[in-house]
Amino acid sequence: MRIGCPVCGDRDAHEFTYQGDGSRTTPPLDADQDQWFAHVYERTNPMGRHTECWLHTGGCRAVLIVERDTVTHEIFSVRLAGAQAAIHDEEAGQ
Amino acid sequence: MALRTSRAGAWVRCGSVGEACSSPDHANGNGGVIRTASIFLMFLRKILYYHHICELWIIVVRGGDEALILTDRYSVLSLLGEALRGNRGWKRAWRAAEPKPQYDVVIVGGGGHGLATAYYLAREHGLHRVAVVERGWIGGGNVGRNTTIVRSNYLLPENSRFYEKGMTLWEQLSRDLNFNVMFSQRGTLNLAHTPGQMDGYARRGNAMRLEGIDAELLGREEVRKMVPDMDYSDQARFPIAGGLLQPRAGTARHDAVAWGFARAADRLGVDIIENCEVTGFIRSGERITGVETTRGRIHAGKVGVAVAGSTSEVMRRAGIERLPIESHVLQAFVSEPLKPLIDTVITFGAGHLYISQSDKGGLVFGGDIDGYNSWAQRGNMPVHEDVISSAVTLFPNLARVRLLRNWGGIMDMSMDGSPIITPGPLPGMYLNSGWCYGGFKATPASGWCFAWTIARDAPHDLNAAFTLDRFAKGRVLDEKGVGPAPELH
Amino acid sequence: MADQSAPIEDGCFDRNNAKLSLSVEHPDHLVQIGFWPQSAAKVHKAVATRFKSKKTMPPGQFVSKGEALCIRSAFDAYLLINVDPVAARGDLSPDACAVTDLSHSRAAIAIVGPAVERFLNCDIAIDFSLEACPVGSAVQTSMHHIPVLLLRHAPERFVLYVYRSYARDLAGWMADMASPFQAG
Amino acid sequence: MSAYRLAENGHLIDRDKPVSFRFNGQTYSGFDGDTLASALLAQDVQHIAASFKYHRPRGVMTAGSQEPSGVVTLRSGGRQEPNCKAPEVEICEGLDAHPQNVWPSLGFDIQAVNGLLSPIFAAGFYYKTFFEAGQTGWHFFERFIRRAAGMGEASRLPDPDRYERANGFADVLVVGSGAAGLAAALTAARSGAKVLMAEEAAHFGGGLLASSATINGVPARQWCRETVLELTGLPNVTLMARTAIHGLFDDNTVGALERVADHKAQPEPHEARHRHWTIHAGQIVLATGAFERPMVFDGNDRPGVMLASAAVQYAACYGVAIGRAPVVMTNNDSGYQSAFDLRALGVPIATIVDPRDTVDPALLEQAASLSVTVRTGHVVASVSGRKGVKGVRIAPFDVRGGQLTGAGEHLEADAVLVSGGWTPNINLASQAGGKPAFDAELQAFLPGAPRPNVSFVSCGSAAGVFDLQSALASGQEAGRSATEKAGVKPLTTPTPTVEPTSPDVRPAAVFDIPPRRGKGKCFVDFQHDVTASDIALAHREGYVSVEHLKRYTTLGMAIDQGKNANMNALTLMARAQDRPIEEVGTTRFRPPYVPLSLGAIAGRETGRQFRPVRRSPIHDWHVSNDAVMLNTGPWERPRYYPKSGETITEAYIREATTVRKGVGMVDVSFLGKIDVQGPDAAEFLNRVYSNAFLKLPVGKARYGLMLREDGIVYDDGTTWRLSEHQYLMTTTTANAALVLAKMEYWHATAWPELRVKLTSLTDQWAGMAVAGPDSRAVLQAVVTDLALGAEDFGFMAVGNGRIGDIPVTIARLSFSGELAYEVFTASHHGLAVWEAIMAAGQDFDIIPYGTEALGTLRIEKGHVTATEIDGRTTADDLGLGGLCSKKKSFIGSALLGREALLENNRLQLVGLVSKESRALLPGAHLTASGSSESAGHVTATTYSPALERYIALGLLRRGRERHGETLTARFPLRGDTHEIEVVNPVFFDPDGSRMHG
Repeated sequence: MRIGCPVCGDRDAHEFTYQGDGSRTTPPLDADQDQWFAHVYERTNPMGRHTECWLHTGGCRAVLIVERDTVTHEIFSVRLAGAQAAIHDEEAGQ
Repeated sequence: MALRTSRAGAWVRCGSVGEACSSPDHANGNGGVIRTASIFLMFLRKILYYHHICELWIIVVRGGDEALILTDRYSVLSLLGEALRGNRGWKRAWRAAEPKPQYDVVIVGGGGHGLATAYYLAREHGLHRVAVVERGWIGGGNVGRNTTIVRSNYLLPENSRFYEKGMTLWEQLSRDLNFNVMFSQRGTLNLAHTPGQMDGYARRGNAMRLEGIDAELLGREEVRKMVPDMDYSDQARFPIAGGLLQPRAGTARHDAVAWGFARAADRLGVDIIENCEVTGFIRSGERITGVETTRGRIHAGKVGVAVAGSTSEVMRRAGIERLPIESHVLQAFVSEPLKPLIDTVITFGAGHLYISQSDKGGLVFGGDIDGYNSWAQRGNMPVHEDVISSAVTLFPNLARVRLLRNWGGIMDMSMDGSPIITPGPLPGMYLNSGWCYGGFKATPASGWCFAWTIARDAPHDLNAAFTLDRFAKGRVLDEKGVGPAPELH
Repeated sequence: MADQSAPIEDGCFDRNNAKLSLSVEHPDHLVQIGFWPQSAAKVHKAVATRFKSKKTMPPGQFVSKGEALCIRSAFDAYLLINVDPVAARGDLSPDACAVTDLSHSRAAIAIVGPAVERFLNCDIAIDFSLEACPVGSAVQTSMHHIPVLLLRHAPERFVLYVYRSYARDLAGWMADMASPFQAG
Repeated sequence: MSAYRLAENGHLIDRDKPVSFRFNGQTYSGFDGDTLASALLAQDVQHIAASFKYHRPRGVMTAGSQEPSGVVTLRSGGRQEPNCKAPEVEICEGLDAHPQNVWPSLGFDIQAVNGLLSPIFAAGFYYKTFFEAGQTGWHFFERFIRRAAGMGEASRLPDPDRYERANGFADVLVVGSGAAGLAAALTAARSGAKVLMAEEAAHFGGGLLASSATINGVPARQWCRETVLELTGLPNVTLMARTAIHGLFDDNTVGALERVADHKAQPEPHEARHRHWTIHAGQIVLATGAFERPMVFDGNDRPGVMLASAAVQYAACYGVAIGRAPVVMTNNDSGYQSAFDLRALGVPIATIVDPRDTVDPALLEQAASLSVTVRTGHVVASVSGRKGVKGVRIAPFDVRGGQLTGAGEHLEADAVLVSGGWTPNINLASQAGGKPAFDAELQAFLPGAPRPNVSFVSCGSAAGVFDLQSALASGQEAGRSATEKAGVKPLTTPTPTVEPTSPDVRPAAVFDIPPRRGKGKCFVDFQHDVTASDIALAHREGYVSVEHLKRYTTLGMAIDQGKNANMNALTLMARAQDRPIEEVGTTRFRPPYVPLSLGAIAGRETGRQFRPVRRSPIHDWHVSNDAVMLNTGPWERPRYYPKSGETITEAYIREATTVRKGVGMVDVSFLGKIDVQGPDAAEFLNRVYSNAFLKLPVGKARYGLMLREDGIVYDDGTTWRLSEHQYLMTTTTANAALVLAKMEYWHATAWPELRVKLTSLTDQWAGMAVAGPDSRAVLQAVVTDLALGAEDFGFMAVGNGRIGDIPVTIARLSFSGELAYEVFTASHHGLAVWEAIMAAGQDFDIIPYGTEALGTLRIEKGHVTATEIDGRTTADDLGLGGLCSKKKSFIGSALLGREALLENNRLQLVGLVSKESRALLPGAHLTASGSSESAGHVTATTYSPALERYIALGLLRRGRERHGETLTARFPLRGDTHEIEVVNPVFFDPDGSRMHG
């Protein structure tokens, strides 16, 4: 399986580490117990298109948000998360 | 002792002996004479069997080459008898049942756990109006895809007590089911490579012994005597320091477990319905009262869901969108068939690898899940490299042995690595899931406990801790201590 | 005070030949400049002026000026080689960027020869042909479970940077991996 | 009177280079280029193996990796290799091959008695018995079953050969080098695409090598040689023989096994025996050819029964005639072509038997011209002879009814050459594609469409295109479309002309001949001895689905992986179910396409090189000072420094005592170290740590506790504020990578607005802890530019100084509970600083100490490590509840308050003291006296020189309330019970006066 890292280019998936369900947004630290329980413990776990978080541990260490099909393993999109995303978009805009 | 006739033949439920003796339909199912004769002979046989006089089977030769075997029990005698007649008398292992409109209990999922549940519902709780509906063919899911290891060497008492119940069931399963599941108690040896790991195994082994489970802590030389072909040279990157052995653990033939439970359940009246996918649930108010399937509506007083890796999708059809479960692919490998080479089950402590040799001679092994969600029942090559480099590092003589086949199963990884066997989450529904790597070894215990939970509408002590709401309460059962990360269990 | 800059045993690369040769390098400094969206423009300009490059270079490349090299290691970081930390910061304030001295964290190994691409491909699943990986490429990847940075200085010359604690082991691994190319 | 070497022909062998080898204890000689199969056949050695279950005599049936029966074991010792297919083994001088799974010998095999008892040993017999006497009974029988099962015997000695991995890249990967493969490769190569062509066999050409057709007027073989020559000359082409593509994975990632040196007695020095390739292909052309299909009839497994095309290959490529009077049985026209080719090559074909009533007149005419009798409407009903073919019974056959219609007659014959049609090789396409489609004309399955993230095109016979001219055209088109999809402008060349047109391979639907009166052994899976009656039995017992059939009969699970059995099994099953084959369907093909050595996949990551080793900058000093090293994950750490024969206990007691009384130094370079730098660094730390970090002043360090999101303790360490915006965080060695990854995840996904940069510094800094009452004096003797006096440099102070001209950063921290300092310096100077401090410490009798003594010191102070932070304990459990700030939210704070985490019967950290003055055992369980119910366990133990007692830390339910209680520590694994007393876990200097002094 190959993931197209926006920093390094196309790489074999063994360079990346799966960081879990990427469709969740981390609640604010002072959110209540129910919100954090849902974030930490509950998953939709779809059979099909799934948003995931990966870390390019064997490369540039970027945190990536990947859309992938959990049946065919087809990867639809890969984008950076966090501050790198803003800088990347700004430069892509030029 | 209930006498119940169905279209094709006489069923006789045989009391407490709990073994199935009945003669379901035979090929052309005609004639009253056959039926009365078979009931009389059944009584005769029952009496003889009850006094444990050797197995008696009677051949009634009725004209032409059609013959009727009155007993359908597997045994060396029935094997010899059939051999003389060109093996034409064997019955279907389980009937190709047509779905009836109403059952007391419908089990969704024809894997090991679903079939075992149906069997124990009938045998332990006298519930015969039970159906198992399977989307494809029984035994096609994880029960047919695992590395066949059976053990109860767990740390936490909630887990070790449950899996030890499984061990006691395993030890008489072939006779219970009248089907050789080939449970080979050749021992499971977890290798340690550092003092710290030895201490960890000491804690686990002592916990097992306190729960009355067999466990031995072996030093390096004892391990070497038991498994001489591993690498004890100074070239070993992580020298073997010792290991934790559970002598009663071992392996079993996975397909035989599915077919054995199916046949035994069928003999107790359970309908096994293949190619029958559940597309939705019938509800009255909040209560689940049946299932919509590709072969019509089936009403049921109670619905048990035991679909392992497919849990999230099936429960989504009951309106449950989110569960503490992720489906991950776990790959397994088998080598070409070889003369006896590895005589026990071994797990490598410095990488994720478990390996044993099937009775047919193939080395059966596996290691980590691929690490990303997957419903594909296949994985990718990095796991091959990790698992096989561990195998060849542990057994340097395996470099020349060849890999013959590689496949994958869908693991229902729970948030703490322990299973869920519980009433709910909706009224009339019962959930059995969260098996991670441990589903196969749990098959009998899971079936037994899930049957109890369904029949009594309340968990047995053994699965009382395996609730769905334990996570919200913080009462997690985290064997490996890696927290709410399904891909790490 | 013995200089311990190269933790690789001497004689480790003793079978070099014309097809493939490995040797230890001694970079002076290795400094990372990390920044955030608010200060990106300022840092790009500072780096561009030091290295006389017109526009901001994309990640996965490096430019050099004299002995100094500048690698765009991420969208929010540069890696400067042979530039000391104080010079690297220049007049950029601590609010604008995080300057991290990594000079002692890596060892460097030069890999030279016509067999360099096949050699790297023994472990690394990246196309090192010149079209896919031109001179001036900076490849962040991993080899034998060890993160490495590869800079292509010439068609047949790469310099590999590896974390110091792995250096001796990786050097042994690479020497063994090179033996078929260097035999006979 | 059977197989022999022809006077001429055999273009793959060199008759001037004899090669001598041994088989079954005898010496034989073949020629260079011979396979073990061709060399043995050349000397009429047909019976070379015994079948798996019935031990029936078996010989070679095919000419390649499809071989199910002719299987032997090669060599002995470390290089012994079981289950080798004779047609794949290229002979070399001195090769030693022997039969397998026979006892006492190939000629006289006792286990052949199984054949007589075969009705008992029908499919699945072992499910029906062996359990009557319970587990003991089963274990008794199992021993014999395991010894009887299994084919060859693997070596028990380490394999001496070298194995490698490699990665390959191509715009177009062509799998297979037959007509279609060569045409595809040529089209793509001439267009300038980067082409890689892989061929499983030793020579390129596939079916062309034995074809009697001409291409562009020259013999097919010559066209093939010229094409390979042209491809070899093009720089953008890589040709790989002896390389089997075994797996097609996501995103066109392909697995391949290159058998680099199997054809040599042993590999050259430094040469790998096998190399496992991971190929990343833009586009893939599957030109994998097709398998000729065996037929199912009584005795179809006897040595001498062979696929017709294989016999042609043996004659054309190796100059070997399979028999002096072979009979050909074919249900399609290609069998005729094979017969005519054999006659042209000098093999005396006498009779062709064809179940079809009407046959193409041209074929009959050609047969007549070669005086070959053709018996239409007939089949070979059975074969007589045990260790070879003695004769055959030809009988009339009704195609529609599928039954013999007469007794037929006996015919002299010494070989039976069978063509049951052709099955496209769709293994790779099926691994990576959709459901295959059944072609009624070919009576075989064609490849399904590829999955979305895989791109391949099938061509030639693999796509059901069998005519040679059309196959070449189909290869060219596949090459063209693959080149185009790879983004290269394709050049098209005219399709080569072929003479004569290829025979029509479409078969009559006759694949099995039920024996008269049900007697007879008709094999479907030759190696696993699965017969037609086994399939009927499986059906009768309800194992109806194709997957049930395969698992119940073990069909298709042998080393030919169903290549010969699958289609015939499906045909028999469809008839038993009375349904068309399309509905019965086929199973999914699983990798690998051919069995591949585990060594190749492991590559060089075995033995010492299994995983990398990480070493501290001060490593060499430890080793040269007799440190005993310990594996801690990838790191090698000094455990203790034994003096003159000290035991580990004596060593750690001495080391720990010296630290308490004088001064010692321990290497802490292994700690995880992370640079947390930027204007929002303080805010970031305040969110990830449970205790407050906003107000940590510059020049101060603080112990930080990090929780997981579920509120359980994750890791701990000290964090030093070096400047206003720069912090140095230390983590435990084991969790260093995990903590960094987790922080990068939180920063990117939850708090992107924070201006902070996280960078690993683990290898940038060497670190050493100087601990003990004399530590201050030692450092003051060697450190300049930094006042270390008690008032100048208080507890948790951080400052910069110099040792010689080397800058050092010093923090006054203590894990040992003594007055202690951690001295950090840039790694290159680590050894120099260590040696300088050691030198300065000589006057104070400074000693190095390792992890064992460090363990003693931290246990005496009740400091927790991974044995207590076991992923299940909360801060409060460990007595660190106070570090969970009430005034801020942090990672884990929301879920910290869940019901079960606040119960009072949780496992809590306690101190334990032996009441029998002997060593406590880690992993013992704590039980109230008189009970065997575990109420906790011992986590870490030591002899405490400071207290002169055996002490330990443990986790005990309601531990904090039970100080003073006497418990029994049970260690049933050793049958040991030990009376212990529960005490406060901080055994030594509870108020920390020594540390703060």
